[in-house]
Amino acid sequence: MDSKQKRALIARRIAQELSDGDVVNLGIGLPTMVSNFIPPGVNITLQSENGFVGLGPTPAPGEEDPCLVNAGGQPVTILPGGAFFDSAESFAIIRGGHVDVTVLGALEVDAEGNLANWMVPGKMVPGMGGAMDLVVGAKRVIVATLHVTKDGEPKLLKKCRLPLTAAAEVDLVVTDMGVFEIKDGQMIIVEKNPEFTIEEIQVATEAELVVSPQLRDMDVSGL
Amino acid sequence: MDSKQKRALIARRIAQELSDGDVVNLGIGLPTMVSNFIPPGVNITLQSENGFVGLGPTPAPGEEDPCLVNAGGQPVTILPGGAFFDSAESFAIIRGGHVDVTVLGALEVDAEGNLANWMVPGKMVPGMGGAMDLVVGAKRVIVATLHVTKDGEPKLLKKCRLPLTAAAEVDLVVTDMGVFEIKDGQMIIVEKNPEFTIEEIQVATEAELVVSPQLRDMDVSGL
Amino acid sequence: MPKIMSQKEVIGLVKDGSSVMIGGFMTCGTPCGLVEELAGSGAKDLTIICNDTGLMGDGIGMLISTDAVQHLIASHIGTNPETGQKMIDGKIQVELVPQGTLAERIRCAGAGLGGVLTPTGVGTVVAEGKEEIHVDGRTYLLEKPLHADFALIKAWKADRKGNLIYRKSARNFNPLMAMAADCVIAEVEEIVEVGEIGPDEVVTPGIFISYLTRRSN
Amino acid sequence: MPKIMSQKEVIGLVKDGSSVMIGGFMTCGTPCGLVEELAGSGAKDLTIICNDTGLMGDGIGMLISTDAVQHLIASHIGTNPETGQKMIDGKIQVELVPQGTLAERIRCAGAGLGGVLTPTGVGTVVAEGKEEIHVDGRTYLLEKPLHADFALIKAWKADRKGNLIYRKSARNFNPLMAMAADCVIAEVEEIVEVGEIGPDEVVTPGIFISYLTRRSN
Repeated sequence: MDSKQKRALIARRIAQELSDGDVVNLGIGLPTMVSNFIPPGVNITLQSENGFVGLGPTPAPGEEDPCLVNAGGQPVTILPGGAFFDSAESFAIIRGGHVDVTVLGALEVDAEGNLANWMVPGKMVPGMGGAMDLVVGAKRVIVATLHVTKDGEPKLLKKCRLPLTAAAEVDLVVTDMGVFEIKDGQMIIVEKNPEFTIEEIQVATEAELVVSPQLRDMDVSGL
Repeated sequence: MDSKQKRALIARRIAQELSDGDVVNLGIGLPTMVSNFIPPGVNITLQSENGFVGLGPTPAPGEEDPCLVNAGGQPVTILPGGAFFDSAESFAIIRGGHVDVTVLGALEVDAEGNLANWMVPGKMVPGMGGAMDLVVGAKRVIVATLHVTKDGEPKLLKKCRLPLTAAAEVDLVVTDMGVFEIKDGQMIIVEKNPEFTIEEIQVATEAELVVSPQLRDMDVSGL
Repeated sequence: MPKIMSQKEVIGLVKDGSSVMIGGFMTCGTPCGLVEELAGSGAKDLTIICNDTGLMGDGIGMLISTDAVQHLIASHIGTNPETGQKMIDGKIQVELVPQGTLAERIRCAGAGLGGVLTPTGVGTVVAEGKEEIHVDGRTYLLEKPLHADFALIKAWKADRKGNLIYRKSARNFNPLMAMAADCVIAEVEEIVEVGEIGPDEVVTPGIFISYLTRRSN
Repeated sequence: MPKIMSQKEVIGLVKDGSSVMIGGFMTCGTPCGLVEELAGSGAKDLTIICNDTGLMGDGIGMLISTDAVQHLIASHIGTNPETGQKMIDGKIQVELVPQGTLAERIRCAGAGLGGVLTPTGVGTVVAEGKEEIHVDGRTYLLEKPLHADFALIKAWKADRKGNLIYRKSARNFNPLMAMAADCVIAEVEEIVEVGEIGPDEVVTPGIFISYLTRRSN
């Protein structure tokens, strides 16, 4: 699988986690791709933390409105039935549990559900933006990440080493190697990419994996 | 002076305290009468704690709108340039110091600036409504009250005996006998009704009055 | 998308002993159809969170008259002598809350905050039993969130996604309560198609609304 | 009534060392005319409170480029590498605040609250040096108000009383900052007569606004 296929696999699998009527916040990058794979018959509402619900697709060239951007500052559209609000209300929605699912990337995630995705000391300190509120506030937190770093190092750890975004909030991790539930301090593999054995996945994972009795293969067709 | 004249005297005198541009909240009853005496050239904005600024006069009969009432539930109007908001924003305005002056009635007020105007234990417990927030939040708190109770008992006390609305927040008390500044635990009479001597006013007042060196007569003409 | 239901049907969801927020100030902005239906349903042992109990037998006063209320959290009960009487008689347990504090406590629940520090009530009976916290030399009371099982709110118009706009001073507590309950039922005068309320006009986004209902005639 | 002033004149009020809130998210909803004027004025030692520092040399980035900022309170600086570099070089002291916490802290100042309890940041570096308060078994951080000498905000339209409406996602922090500063300067695209913005449409009431200004051409 090339990088593009891996990312599509992750985004498509996460889209299966969404239910009709869900309010969903998708982080920048890979998480945003989830919206391309929403199953037919599932209507979700996308929340954009800079101040609206009803986030729509990228506008056609020339149709951009500088007053309508997503949380990455990129031009977007709003769907009929959407609504604008200020930043306090936007984060009241997020912190108050009115977002059903948030999907975010990770630098590191661990078996306790800790997530680190906002800074690397001495290197990159972009700031947490809305990530800390999203991870604490959303009803369900799904991490979308490639299984290992560019250097081949595990990202699914026993214990995060980087400064945390939030402690013990992650519910599910989806990578190109599998789907991992975080429960009671355990990282449980519930689906695996059929291209790999459990042993191969464990080698690429620092956290000790628990294999679900219901372990299934991920659908990797047609990527 | 009859009761009507006394009330007009108090309301008219308080109106002199208002400056052009002030945002003002007037309590139910006597405080509401202040708006009848605003000096020419002074434009104030009235705030209604149930959710708007730009409170206007009572509508003509037949013009009442059940969706437009004041904090007493009575039909009112809104002036051009007014704005509606929810209760959290209304009290953000009040608590946040965006109301320049609030005028309220009193059961008791004392030399420390304590005010009691919301309940009489074992008797009347209507609730504090917005009064506690108004007294704490407004930049300037003016009490409008007849000098004595129906039974002739003083209302300007050494120390309030009834449950307080707020502690040490009152700036000025205007009664039918005089105008009293509250400062550093003292009740300073700065104007007096010329119909009374200082001695007569002191007899009707439990708090010990300090007479201002700039003591003047209240204007009692044309009531 | 909220379900559109009759008032009778939707009030059937409210079980005895539930906590119920009800919007409005006096009767302005009170969902009087829902309140009437709730009073008529014979509901009992409710915890009601509202600004005031309206007038005797009118607005939220209907629920006082039918003895539906066990516990009342409000800022003002003076306009309904029946509430005061039932409080004195020990039939209703009343917690009086300053109006601005009531608004913030409801907002806290909706916004996922654990509480706010307010200067309101310091040095008064409102402070009794509450934690005092000092910030930069000033004393505040720690006021905790108020959440409910149900919120009954009133709006002017809704679109089919539940986006709401309000009329004039009938807005008051309604937008706050729309965020602070598990099940939010909005009584509206009109239900319009999606797109008829512009996204800049919406006051309460539809994501908060569970049910839409119009007053039965 | 707010005074209507030129951008140059109104920025003249901002003295070196002032604290200044600036609305916007990236450059969307940022009062770029006022920011450009402030950067061009040679202002120094400012404390800037904002969501982010825009792009290099664009939006609030202009103030970073001119070394106007001594202290920065923001949620995100990653889109402007110059901010990160000046932070590493010790030229700017940066306090990073979660975006929702930033919004609430500004709101607290505007609403006269002494702080809020938020679950955001518990167990992270954001919790360092902050009081932890437990409410009903959950841990919260006490986050304190953020007030400023000035707020520079951007709206779409104002009427002559200063009532404001915003366009789309350009609303963001602007209505919050309008309540949290001693002097509030609103850059607007259009100033209309009183009555042209209906009282139900107003997002920010004019009572908060000190000055109205349009972007100089």
